[in-house]
Amino acid sequence: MNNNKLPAWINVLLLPLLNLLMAFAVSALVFIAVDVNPVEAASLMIQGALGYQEGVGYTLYYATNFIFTGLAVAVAFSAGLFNIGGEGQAYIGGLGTGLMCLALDASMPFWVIFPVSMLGGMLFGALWALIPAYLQAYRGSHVVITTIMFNFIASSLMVYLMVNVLKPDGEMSAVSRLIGENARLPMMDEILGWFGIAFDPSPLNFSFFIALAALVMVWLLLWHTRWGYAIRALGANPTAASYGGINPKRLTVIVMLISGGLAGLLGMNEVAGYSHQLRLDFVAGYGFTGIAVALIGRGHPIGILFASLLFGVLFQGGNELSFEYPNVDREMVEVVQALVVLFSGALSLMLVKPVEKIYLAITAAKADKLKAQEA
Amino acid sequence: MFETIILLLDATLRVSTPLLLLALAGLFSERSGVVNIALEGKLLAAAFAAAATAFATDSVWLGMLAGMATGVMMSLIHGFASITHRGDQIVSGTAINMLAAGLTITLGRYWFEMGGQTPALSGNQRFQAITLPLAEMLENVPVIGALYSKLLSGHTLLVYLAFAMVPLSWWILQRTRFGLRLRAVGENPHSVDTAGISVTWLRYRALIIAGILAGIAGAYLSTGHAAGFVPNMSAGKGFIALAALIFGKWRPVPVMLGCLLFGFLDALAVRLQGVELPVVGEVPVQAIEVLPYVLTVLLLAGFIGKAVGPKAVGQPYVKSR
Amino acid sequence: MSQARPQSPLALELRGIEKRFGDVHANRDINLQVPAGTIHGIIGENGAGKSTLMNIIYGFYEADSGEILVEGQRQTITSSREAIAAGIGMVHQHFMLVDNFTVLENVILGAEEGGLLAGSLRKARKELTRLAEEYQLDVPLDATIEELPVGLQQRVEILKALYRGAKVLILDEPTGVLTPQETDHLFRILDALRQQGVTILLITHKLREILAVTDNVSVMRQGAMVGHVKTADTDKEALAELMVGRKVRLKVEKGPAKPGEVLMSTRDLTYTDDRGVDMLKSVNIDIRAGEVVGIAGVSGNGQSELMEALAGILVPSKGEIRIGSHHITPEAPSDPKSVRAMKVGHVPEDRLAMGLVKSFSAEESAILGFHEQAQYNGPVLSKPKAIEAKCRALMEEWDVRPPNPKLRSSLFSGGNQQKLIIAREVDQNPDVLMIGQPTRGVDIGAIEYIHKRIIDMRDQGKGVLLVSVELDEILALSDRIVVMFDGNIVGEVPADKANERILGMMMANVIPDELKAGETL
Amino acid sequence: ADFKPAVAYDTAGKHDKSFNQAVYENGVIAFNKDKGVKVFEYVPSNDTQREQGLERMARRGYSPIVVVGFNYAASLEKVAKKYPETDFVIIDSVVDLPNVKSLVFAEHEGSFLVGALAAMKSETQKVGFIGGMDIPLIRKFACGYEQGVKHVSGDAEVFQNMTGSTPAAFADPVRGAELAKSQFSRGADIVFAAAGGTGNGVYQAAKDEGKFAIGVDSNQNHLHPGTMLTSMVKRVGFTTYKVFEEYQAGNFSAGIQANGLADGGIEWALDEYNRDLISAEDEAQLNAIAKKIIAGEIVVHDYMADNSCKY
Ligand SMILES: Nc1ncnc2c1ncn2[C@@H]1O[C@H](COP(=O)(O)OP(=O)(O)OP(=O)(O)O)[C@@H](O)[C@H]1O
Ligand SMILES: Nc1ncnc2c1ncn2[C@@H]1O[C@H](COP(=O)(O)OP(=O)(O)OP(=O)(O)O)[C@@H](O)[C@H]1O
Ligand SMILES: [Mg+2]
Ligand SMILES: [Mg+2]
Repeated sequence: MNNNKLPAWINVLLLPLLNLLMAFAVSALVFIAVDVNPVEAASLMIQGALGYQEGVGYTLYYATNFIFTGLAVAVAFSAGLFNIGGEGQAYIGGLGTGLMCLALDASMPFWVIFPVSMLGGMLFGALWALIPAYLQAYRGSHVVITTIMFNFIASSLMVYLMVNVLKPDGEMSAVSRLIGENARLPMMDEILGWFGIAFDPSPLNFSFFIALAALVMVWLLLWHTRWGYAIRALGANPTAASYGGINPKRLTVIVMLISGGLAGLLGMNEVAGYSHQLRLDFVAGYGFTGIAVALIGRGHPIGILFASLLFGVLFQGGNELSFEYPNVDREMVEVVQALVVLFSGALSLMLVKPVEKIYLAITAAKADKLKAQEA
Repeated sequence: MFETIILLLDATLRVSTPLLLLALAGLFSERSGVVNIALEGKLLAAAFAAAATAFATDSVWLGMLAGMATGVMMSLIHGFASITHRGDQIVSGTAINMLAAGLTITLGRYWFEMGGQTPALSGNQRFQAITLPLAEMLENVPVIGALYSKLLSGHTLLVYLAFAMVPLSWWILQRTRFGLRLRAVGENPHSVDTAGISVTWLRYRALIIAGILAGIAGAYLSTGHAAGFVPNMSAGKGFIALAALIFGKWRPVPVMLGCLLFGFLDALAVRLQGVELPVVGEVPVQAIEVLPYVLTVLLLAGFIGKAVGPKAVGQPYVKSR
Repeated sequence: MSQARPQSPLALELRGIEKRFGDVHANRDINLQVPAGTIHGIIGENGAGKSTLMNIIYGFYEADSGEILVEGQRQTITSSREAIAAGIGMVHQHFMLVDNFTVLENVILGAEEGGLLAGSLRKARKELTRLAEEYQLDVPLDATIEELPVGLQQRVEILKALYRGAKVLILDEPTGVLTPQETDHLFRILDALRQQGVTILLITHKLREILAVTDNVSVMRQGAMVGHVKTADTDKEALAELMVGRKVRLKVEKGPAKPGEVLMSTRDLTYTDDRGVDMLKSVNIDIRAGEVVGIAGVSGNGQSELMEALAGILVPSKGEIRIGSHHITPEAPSDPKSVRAMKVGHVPEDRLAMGLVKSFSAEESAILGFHEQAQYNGPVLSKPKAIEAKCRALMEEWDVRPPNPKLRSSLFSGGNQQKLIIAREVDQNPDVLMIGQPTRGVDIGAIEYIHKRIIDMRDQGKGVLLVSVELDEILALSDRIVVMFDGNIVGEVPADKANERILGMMMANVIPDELKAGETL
Repeated sequence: ADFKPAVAYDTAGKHDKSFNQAVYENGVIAFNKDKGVKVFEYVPSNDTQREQGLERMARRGYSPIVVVGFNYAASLEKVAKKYPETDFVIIDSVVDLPNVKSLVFAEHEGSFLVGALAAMKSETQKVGFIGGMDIPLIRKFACGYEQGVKHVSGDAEVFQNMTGSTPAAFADPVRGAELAKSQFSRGADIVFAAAGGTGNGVYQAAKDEGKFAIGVDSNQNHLHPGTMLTSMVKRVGFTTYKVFEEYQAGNFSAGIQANGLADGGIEWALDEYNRDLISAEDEAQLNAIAKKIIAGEIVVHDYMADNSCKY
């Protein structure tokens, strides 16, 4: 994606923004097509997502999920692996978190359950990535296809477990029992309350801080450790990496484990943080949104943070919108999301050449002017 | 028992049909070097377009045309991103899947105000079952009669079309100029380019064929198999078809067998829901549902045979090397 | 430089061809006249722009400006299709064949008649049988390409061009992958084609071949044509001088070697690749302290595999490698990291594919392979300052320009990339340094410096293993020269007894008489 | 609280031709038409949105909030606790909180009736049942139906299939059709679908094969006249309407409200679309059975009482 002839600010800021704008422009057309005034809708979405405390809470709560899944995609991608299985890894990771909570809430205090459930989530998520990773590294099957398959396997496995194992007797919906208070993460309004700050209740919870910590950890890992060096070398040039003493197979497995572990953290937000029980489909496509987030964020933690916030706004604002407009539903947001993936991901190269031409023309004109002035 | 098996196989044919059309769609695009994880989205969009058009025009044929046109349009978007602009084929495929899931419901809700469904279709708005000649006469002939009149007869036109597409696809790939070039461009696009053939146009044509086939699959789903569109009615069929494509190692006849196997498993799973079997007891339906995915993973891992795709699949074509 | 107008009619003429790839000016104002029915050689260093020019003639690339005339007619050639129609055929440096197609299918691809294949196949089979007889171009028509050795694959490429009725045939470095016998056969084919009036453009680096088969030669340097001569009127030295723009014959100042103990050796080393081909066959070689061992050979005869096996990148399938007191066998294989720990440095042959990571900054590339060393790392986090300081120091010592550790590796010129890589390896003060193609695409000043440092290493008592396709370089630097052919070691010559003729014979798997006496073998 | 009614449908949406649609047409629309009061409506697009939707309605001061379907139970339990000032009504599930009214229905009684009708009408003496999600509630339908069939004809055979084990099983007409076809091929000539949107596939298959089908929840007789034998109507819309009416009048009470044949909460549908299919004597016999059930002379077993179908 990078173009040597263009300065960094164009590559890193302008081009992604232009891609995003195009996605939004096409989205506006879809809004018009269903009789919704896009300007009105946009302002309603922003208002609903950022205009009041609870809305902000929801926005950040969604963003928390996207940070986890976005990082999962980005870490794998920096090693040249397209982990499209964030959905399944997050699902199984959430199962891990939930199982730990359900197992320990009767006997253990929060300070034991918290780390154990977090590790449980990461471990389960990582394990779900292990088989595709192993197959990619040692048996040459492509990780994209196997992770897709594993998403479906995860979903069937969860249905089985939820319906046949975890559902309490007499419960009709496929949900587990609620986890105990001592297994739940503090909600943001509680946390801020400790510091005397009033904040409206919302699903935003302590996981948000876990997500921020994950961003920092991934940034440190990738750019400030020898392991990150190895990961990026593997992604950029596998031959050179293996010449440099990096074992590509082992590293592939390790990177996928990290990736799966990050996706697995989603359970902290969804299970231990918000719904306090295991439910069917709590991942709700966040794993796929992670792809969009990683693409827009260009695989960099700062970019991922902003992209997650953007999608948080879209999701929360979209809910708000569906509340106001009978014609609009969450699917509308999915359309916007799809267009963002299309323009920022698949069509990311489309604008490079034109922008380059314009930029070179402008600089050339400037140079001419300078010359003319000198003369 | 014989009766039960016939009926199970009968259902297998119906359930395999969309898989087969889709897998053949995938076959054309992947043999040309374009990974098609967008089958799911193309199917869904086409199913919606077909049902909506059939309802609006009271003609299932116009519905199918609309389905095909939609499949092609999706393919063109796919091609625009991944052929013309050399975007990542997986990313563009994912985008198309998301787009189809969102757009079908959004438009459906707006047009029909039925929560994303289309109204139920009937009469001319649907493909009707066809009774093959002599089917009624032969009905009572033992074995053959049942096979012919119960299993082979009594499906909609599209079922026969789907199975007819198998030898046709084989013939196109192996016996025609277009097929030769298509296979070549998926293996080594440079060889095609230096032979003076446009890689871009060839891949676009492959994608267009894929769009048409996915369009027919969609039309079958909503106007043949079911009687109308319901949200997310593709329900992962695109990915099962992809699995069947890998399972059949990108060759038409084995791909068909893969589709039949996976269709059979689906038909079986439907019937085993909550049923106690002798000896094994109640088999969790989920265990059968995941079999296509598990089998495909095992195959990919080389535990049962080896699946190696077209060499150039997934890579955007860049001239220099 | 202009070309005297030749007498015979021109098969091909180029006027003012220009081509840029971004900043790279690959072809500058190229003028060229090729008389019909001749073999026209084109030579030039790596990156001189030969392939680019040929690709323009073949319509694979479009020139920024300039004209192409075929048989005196101006042709607009913007695609291969138009080139083929104009009677131009090309055998690319990398073959353009579909591996799992049969020969027949490959030949008709793009030249089919009608929508169905059957007719085309029948016709092609007849036509190819005829061509095979006429030009000694036998190939099994129903074999798939992947079953064929490279020599036969190349014949398929030639057949493809002839089947399309090529009157001008371009061959881009056809002999790089061939054995001497295959090369001879190729040249007989080319001669036969010339007899039939086909015009041939032949690109090669090998001056001997140019002198052997061509009628005229054009020389390219840095994107421009710098000379056109009749082959009969020139010799190797003159051509070489034209090619590099200076007197060749490098003189490297060096004293006699003082070989010491064996630092690295192989015993019966065999390597079988993924396809099941033995690329190394029972290779025995010793590298001693204080000597430079050169490995000569036509590229593709196992030199690369030998180096990579020694470096731990390839796992041997039989035999043993000894490095100091370590024994590396198929059962106890090693890896690049462990080999580095045994104090072996490795400068790979292909710097862009292996030696560095293009998208990394120079400082990151400058620690590739050593990124886990304590000097660059704290307990968890790495030490960016230490990394930058090291890169700066290396850049200063080796005069890498621009001396900017933050610049992306891909933005340095080839010579500077190479200096950075060699600097990185030498800086580790290895006992054995393996170095492949040390000066490929590097300017003279840098070549001299690199050569001097290689000799310095030797004089400090290190063992040096040198792989190069440049015989000059091998002759200038080595104390002993080992020649490889088809995965075997053909023989070994002390530097003071070696010359191009002897090495050339050995590279063709012929033992010269003077060596048969047996003093060194 | 002020009267500011709202309805949260299940994910299947208010046009599922069945359960949700009944609430929509006979509850929301009818109430709006009769009383001129606008009812706020909400459809979550997936399970995770239920809670957010309920909270938002509660926060905006809606009350009572009618939630349609047992899938809401878990979410409602949390939200109702959080908003004790708001009144909620849940259909088909019991949430034991002071601000929640739970509307449950005697589906087994209605199913018994249509089962009896199926047995009277079946020529093959083989009838089918297709359920949606495999849960006790749907088993309750199945059990009542089976009893009704056996009551009329002890030898008749009842095939039973469930579509799946997740909420998606209520929205899968293709599977519904497949299941129906498999039952028809085994000889069934009447199927009863208690499967939400999945039922549409069942009815279509019945029509395609020239068999009979029995609708559920809403009166679905009009869908395919001549094919729909009758519908087991669970008058959720009517009951919703009643709840609104009571609330408006100020006499809302929490707790469980059971609705059955006796109070008109459950009935079998007879209208112009199926008039011709039901003979006068069948009608009379069915009404007689209904009377006996109301009178307690026939005791229909409720599967959910002991999670088994032993009668
Ligand atoms: N597609 C391309 N994009 C950018 N630069 C290119 C491209 N093709 C060639 N070049 C550059 O153009 C120059 C000439 O390359 P070319 O391949 O013509 O050299 P050559 O003489 O054939 O060298 P060799 O002997 O190594 O084959 C080189 O600097 C090369 O890097
Ligand atoms: N394919 C390419 N794409 C982009 N830039 C290139 C490419 N090839 C070369 N360059 C840039 O063009 C410049 C000249 O490179 P080149 O390799 O031709 O230098 P050079 O004069 O041969 O130097 P040296 O003798 O050190 O190899 C360098 O800055 C290099 O980074
Ligand atoms: Mg070249
Ligand atoms: Mg250079």
